[in-house]
Amino acid sequence: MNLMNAGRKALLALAVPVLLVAAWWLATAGAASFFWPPLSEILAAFADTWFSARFVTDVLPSLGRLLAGYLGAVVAGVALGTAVGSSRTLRGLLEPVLEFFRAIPSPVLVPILMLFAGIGDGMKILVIVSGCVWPVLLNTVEGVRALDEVLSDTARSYRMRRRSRLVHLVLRGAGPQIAAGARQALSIGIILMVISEMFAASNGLGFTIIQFQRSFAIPQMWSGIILLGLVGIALSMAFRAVEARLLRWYTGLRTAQREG
Amino acid sequence: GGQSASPEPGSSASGELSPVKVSVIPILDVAPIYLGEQQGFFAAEGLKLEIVTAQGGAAIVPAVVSGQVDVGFSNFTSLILARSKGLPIKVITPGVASTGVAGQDFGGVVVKAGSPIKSAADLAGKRVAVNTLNNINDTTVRASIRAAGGDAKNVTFTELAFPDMLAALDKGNVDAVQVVEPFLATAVKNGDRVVASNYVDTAPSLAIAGYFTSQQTATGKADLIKRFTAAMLKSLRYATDNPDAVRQVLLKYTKIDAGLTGSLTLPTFPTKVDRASLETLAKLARQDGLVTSSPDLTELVP
Amino acid sequence: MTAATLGRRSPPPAWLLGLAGLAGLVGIVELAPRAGLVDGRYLPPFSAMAAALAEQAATAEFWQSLLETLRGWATGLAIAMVAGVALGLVIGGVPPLRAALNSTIEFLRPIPSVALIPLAVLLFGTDMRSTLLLVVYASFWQVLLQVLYGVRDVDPVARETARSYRFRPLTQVRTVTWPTALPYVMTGFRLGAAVALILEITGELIIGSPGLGRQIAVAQTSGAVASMYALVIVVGLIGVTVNVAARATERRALRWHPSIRRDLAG
Amino acid sequence: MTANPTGVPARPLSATTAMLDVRGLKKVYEGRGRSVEAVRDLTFTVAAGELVCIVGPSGAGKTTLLRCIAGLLDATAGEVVLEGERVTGPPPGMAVVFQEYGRSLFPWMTVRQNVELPLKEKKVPKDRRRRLVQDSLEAVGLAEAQDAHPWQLSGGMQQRVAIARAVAYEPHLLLMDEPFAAVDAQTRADLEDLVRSLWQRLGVTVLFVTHDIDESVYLGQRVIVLSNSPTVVLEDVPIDLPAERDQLTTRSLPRFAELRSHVYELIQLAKSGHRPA
Amino acid sequence: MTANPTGVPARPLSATTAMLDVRGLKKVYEGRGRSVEAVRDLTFTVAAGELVCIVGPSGAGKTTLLRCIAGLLDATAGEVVLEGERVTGPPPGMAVVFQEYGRSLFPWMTVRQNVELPLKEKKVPKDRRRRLVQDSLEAVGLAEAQDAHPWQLSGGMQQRVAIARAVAYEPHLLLMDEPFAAVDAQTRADLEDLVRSLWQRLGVTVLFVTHDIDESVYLGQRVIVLSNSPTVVLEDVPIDLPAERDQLTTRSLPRFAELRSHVYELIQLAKSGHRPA
Ligand SMILES: Nc1ncnc2c1ncn2[C@@H]1O[C@H](COP(=O)(O)OP(=O)(O)OP(=O)(O)O)[C@@H](O)[C@H]1O
Ligand SMILES: Nc1ncnc2c1ncn2[C@@H]1O[C@H](COP(=O)(O)OP(=O)(O)OP(=O)(O)O)[C@@H](O)[C@H]1O
Ligand SMILES: [Mg+2]
Ligand SMILES: [Mg+2]
Repeated sequence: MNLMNAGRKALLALAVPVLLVAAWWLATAGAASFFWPPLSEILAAFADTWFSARFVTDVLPSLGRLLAGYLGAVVAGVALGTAVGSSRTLRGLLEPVLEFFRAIPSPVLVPILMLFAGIGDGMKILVIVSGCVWPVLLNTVEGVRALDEVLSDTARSYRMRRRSRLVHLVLRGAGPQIAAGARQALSIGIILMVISEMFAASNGLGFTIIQFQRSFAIPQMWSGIILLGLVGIALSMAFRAVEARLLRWYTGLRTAQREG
Repeated sequence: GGQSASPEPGSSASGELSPVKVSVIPILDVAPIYLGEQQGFFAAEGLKLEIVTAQGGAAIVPAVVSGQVDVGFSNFTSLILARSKGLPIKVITPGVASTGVAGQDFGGVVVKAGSPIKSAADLAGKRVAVNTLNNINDTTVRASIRAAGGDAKNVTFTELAFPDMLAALDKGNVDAVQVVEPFLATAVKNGDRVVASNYVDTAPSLAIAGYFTSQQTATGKADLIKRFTAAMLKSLRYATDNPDAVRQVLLKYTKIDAGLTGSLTLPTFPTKVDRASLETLAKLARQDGLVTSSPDLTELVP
Repeated sequence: MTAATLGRRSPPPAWLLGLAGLAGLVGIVELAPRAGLVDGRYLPPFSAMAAALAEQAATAEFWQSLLETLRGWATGLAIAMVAGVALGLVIGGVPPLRAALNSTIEFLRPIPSVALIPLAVLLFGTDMRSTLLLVVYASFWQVLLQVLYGVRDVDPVARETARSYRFRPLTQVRTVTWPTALPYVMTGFRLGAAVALILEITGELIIGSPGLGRQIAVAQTSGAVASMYALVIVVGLIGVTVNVAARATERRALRWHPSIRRDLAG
Repeated sequence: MTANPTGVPARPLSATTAMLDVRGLKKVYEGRGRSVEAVRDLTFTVAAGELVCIVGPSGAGKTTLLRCIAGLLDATAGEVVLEGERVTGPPPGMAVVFQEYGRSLFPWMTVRQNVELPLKEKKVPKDRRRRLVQDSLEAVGLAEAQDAHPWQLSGGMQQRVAIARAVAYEPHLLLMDEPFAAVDAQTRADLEDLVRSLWQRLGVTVLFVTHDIDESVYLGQRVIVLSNSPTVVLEDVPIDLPAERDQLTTRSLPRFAELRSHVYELIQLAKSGHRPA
Repeated sequence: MTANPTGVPARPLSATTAMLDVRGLKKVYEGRGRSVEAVRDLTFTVAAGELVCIVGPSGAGKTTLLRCIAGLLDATAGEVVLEGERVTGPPPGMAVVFQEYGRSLFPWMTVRQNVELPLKEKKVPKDRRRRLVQDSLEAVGLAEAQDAHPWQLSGGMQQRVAIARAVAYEPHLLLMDEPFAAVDAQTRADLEDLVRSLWQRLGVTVLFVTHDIDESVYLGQRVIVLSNSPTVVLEDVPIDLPAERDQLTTRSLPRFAELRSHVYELIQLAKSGHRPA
């Protein structure tokens, strides 16, 4: 029964990807287009390209920076978001400034960051933070603002201190929406990992992909894109495992009456 | 290239100009095409020039290959790379070349005034910024080091956009930067020191970039390309003859400070693709591992 | 008898605070280079940027570019919003569909638009459609994900109420799912709007389709630092304006929502 | 619906007229680690047009039972048969007043919109809809609050909106889960009479969960008393009071007092864990 | 706190011992277009250690009043003075049981954590905390549900968790807003006795909002009857029943019946719109 369920779930999860890959395979099989090489060629390139020393010299450093940047962004976004979400004055004061920075594209922002952070790993992590922080920040602000009034009144009436109100009420209550932001930030982080390596880089996954693109190694470039997608899937699976643990109450609450 | 006389502007005698779409990078190098347009060389060939700008090969090469634009502008190393991967492209006219005068070229390697680096040979073991890795600038800097007797193997190249280089140099993030105009003039104005002219060190008057089209366009629109070539050559010649006009036209399509244009070192605008330069670049590309085998240059430059 | 609320000073209005915040930013940008905290050659003081901006604003080219950018941005964002919301409601409302598409979505989301540039150019050349493709691709995911999370937030009692009165599926979506997801959608709009703007500018910058981004590219390659920042300021101000509009919409559309209720109650 | 010219529904005569048939209903809530057998075995029948009250200790599973009948929750075992058909989803013509009245109102709509929406879904013509909404809101004393949003109302007012919504819907099966818990004594009496008159006028079948024993006796034709969880039926008490009831006279009948103390004793038994043999 | 060896708090002797002083309280809810004068003018005093019940029609402003006293809501005019100090925010040592009991529990915590959290905040030592939590959950009959989350409980159980939380807190001011609305009759009686014993044991001052008139008379030393909205005090009814009360004997006293019908009449008056001259 349980096994069958798991089997069905796996089938459901795999059906679409399998179909899409098949479609891709067929569509490109005989194609002569230089920029759309056959999938078979891409997969061959994938093995050659990534199952090699490159994994250690390019992929791992990138993932390290990604993780550092992502975690930094989540912490910063939640911290700032809670502050901004809880205080109307602070929100009024900061929102336009934040919105201003939010609209600035990385190709313009990065040079400014380089002025302060140099061109090393720190700068790249900062670039990742500068992009990932927004979904977390915005969602945290909105989540904090949307807290149930009765719940915050309860906390006030029992005179919960600021710290425990933050821990036990604000962060947990805004949790579901923070999770939405953190989930958004995950794939943005991967994108910015690539972008950060377009500036002042000499190694990295993104750097390699851009190099392939510039040197017209198109199958290799595609294999890099596929790798990015796979990284995305892996990270989101890890994310969902964490989310499922932290938000178990929420899932229960939201499905309490639905399931049998 | 003989004078392709053009009294009758091709097929469009009615004044109806045939459009030709050209994708360029909005930098000093492409001043002749703007000049030529200004001077009416293209209209005289019955062409209505449509210039679109892009930031680099990532956008220009696919646009040319797919026929979305007719002609593109690119450096020769990129084109050698593309050709070696089998992209069907052809160079049709030259674009820019180095002046061939050491210390007075339009690009060079710059260090801070107080830097211990005195010559290209001293760059060994140092961090050098170039605008794109594994391309014309790092291969020529390596060539420059080798020419000066240094060890080109252990230079650490870092990729930085030209506009960001001087700041990085100032902050000490890198030891040297390879810049072109207008950043070279700015650097000199800042008191930085030119330690090598990498293009000059590579070959006497290194051809650097040119205009290219795709095989398909070259055969399918042979007449159009012929007329473009003619007008372009005229433009290059005009640019060579009128350096002041070049400085003037810069103000039109770039945002270079008007006070700076006078002090820019202009490149030369040759009218013949220098086969020897291309061979040199191809050799460097192979030597530095950009390509595994030299492409057939006769296919690239017929 | 004195009012019990006497002790509370009402805070200054939001727009005033916002202006103060921006003024603070202007102050920092003006003073930092002057005080030598950063090199004025690379980050010029605000006054220099403002002067460059005034100069730009006098040219027709600037306004033309601004218009092109706004047009591309608005078109892309509109497409992304409609597609994101529609697909989000469908996928979020049908759990098996969600399970089936999850991995595909997660695969596609992290593909950076920059990697897609050659393909976009291949398809559409260097005109605005290439940029549009990038804009839509990037902002679509932001909207979609927000909607998916929003749909998850429906109160089970509200849903059961709708079911027990046998609301048709479309009515359920319209009267229960949509209002619940709306706050998330608004956030999705704000996120998507900025991403769309960023991609519009980046696309123009790299591909060279017409717009402010191309102007920025020209300024960058020309070493015209003040002009470049002047243009960046314009981009940032577009972002600020969009947010003001989004907030205004929110105050109307979400009047019932605790976040707005609290604000209005004071 | 039983058309009944006298306005007084007859007691059910045989099982063949059964509107609702609950057979061996069992519900176990499965959770991580915590699995609760809320309802063990419930079997009873409700005839068409009957008004049945359900009482039982807090946590006995009354809400669970109602949700199963409404087709909102799948039973673990047993079945619910409504008008001859097994319930798998919410049946047509049913209205439910949820115990969580506050959460069952849509905060983004005004009071009027909340009441009107199900009628729109039912495709009631516009002017009739208007009248139904107006009448039902007046009946619960909320004619003035029509344009307010639910969160601008007091608890009791919210509850009355939920009642008005169900009343305006003119269901033929009405499930009410402690619908008067949040209103004052006088309003409660008025609403009780509203439910009875509605029931008599429309012949609707009513299942009414309440904690107020007087109320259950006053309202119902039968009172089903549930045991402690895991729940079974403790006793099905027929209420043999005259069909014509009113707050003053009915409540002062000696038989009323007898019945109410009988039910009260049953509740006490139930709470103390007593179960039928 | 009034230490009282007999366990029976004395009636207040003079205004100087006033614990709570509500003076000319007025609350107008301002909304877009809709401005509601919920409370017009409320003035009354509650002595330390007194147990006062508040009744009034649905929507009269009882919840509003309680929120003002709790310092959760700013009054439009007038003031609330607690132990000589004007209330501007929630005072220490106060516990509130909200009418929206369901929303006042933290859904991410278990029942035990919900009850324990305020004690942690109050820095009650660990073992004493354990005992208080255990005792209070047992007192409300939820010892078994400690590890469940609130959304896994029935309505009445949720309400009892909220009560347990307030009881475990050992407040000296206890505000309860229809705290027994969702529980069955027997549990209600038990909880009433729980509140009375707590009050007698700790000398806590209790304000108790209820719709159940019997309950208000049974529990309170005074019953304050509120008018219809915009609200004023209709009558402050002293309950001169013996201090020692129990469910059977007290409720069968003739004086009890008198008082309850008096309060009931007042409620009817209030509902019909009557206001004091
Ligand atoms: N979603 C759920 N998950 C787990 N257990 C649940 C859930 N809902 C209800 N229960 C359990 O089922 C039992 C019966 O709950 P139900 O809500 O049906 O009681 P009730 O009779 O309506 O009580 P009340 O009179 O207090 O409303 C309780 O023990 C409760 O803890
Ligand atoms: N947030 C609010 N905005 C606007 N009006 C409100 C708000 N809260 C309450 N009111 C209004 O104030 C009046 C009193 O409400 P309150 O909740 O205090 O009544 P109550 O006496 O507690 O009623 P009940 O017994 O039904 O709970 C009502 O008319 C209600 O509509
Ligand atoms: Mg219940
Ligand atoms: Mg109330």
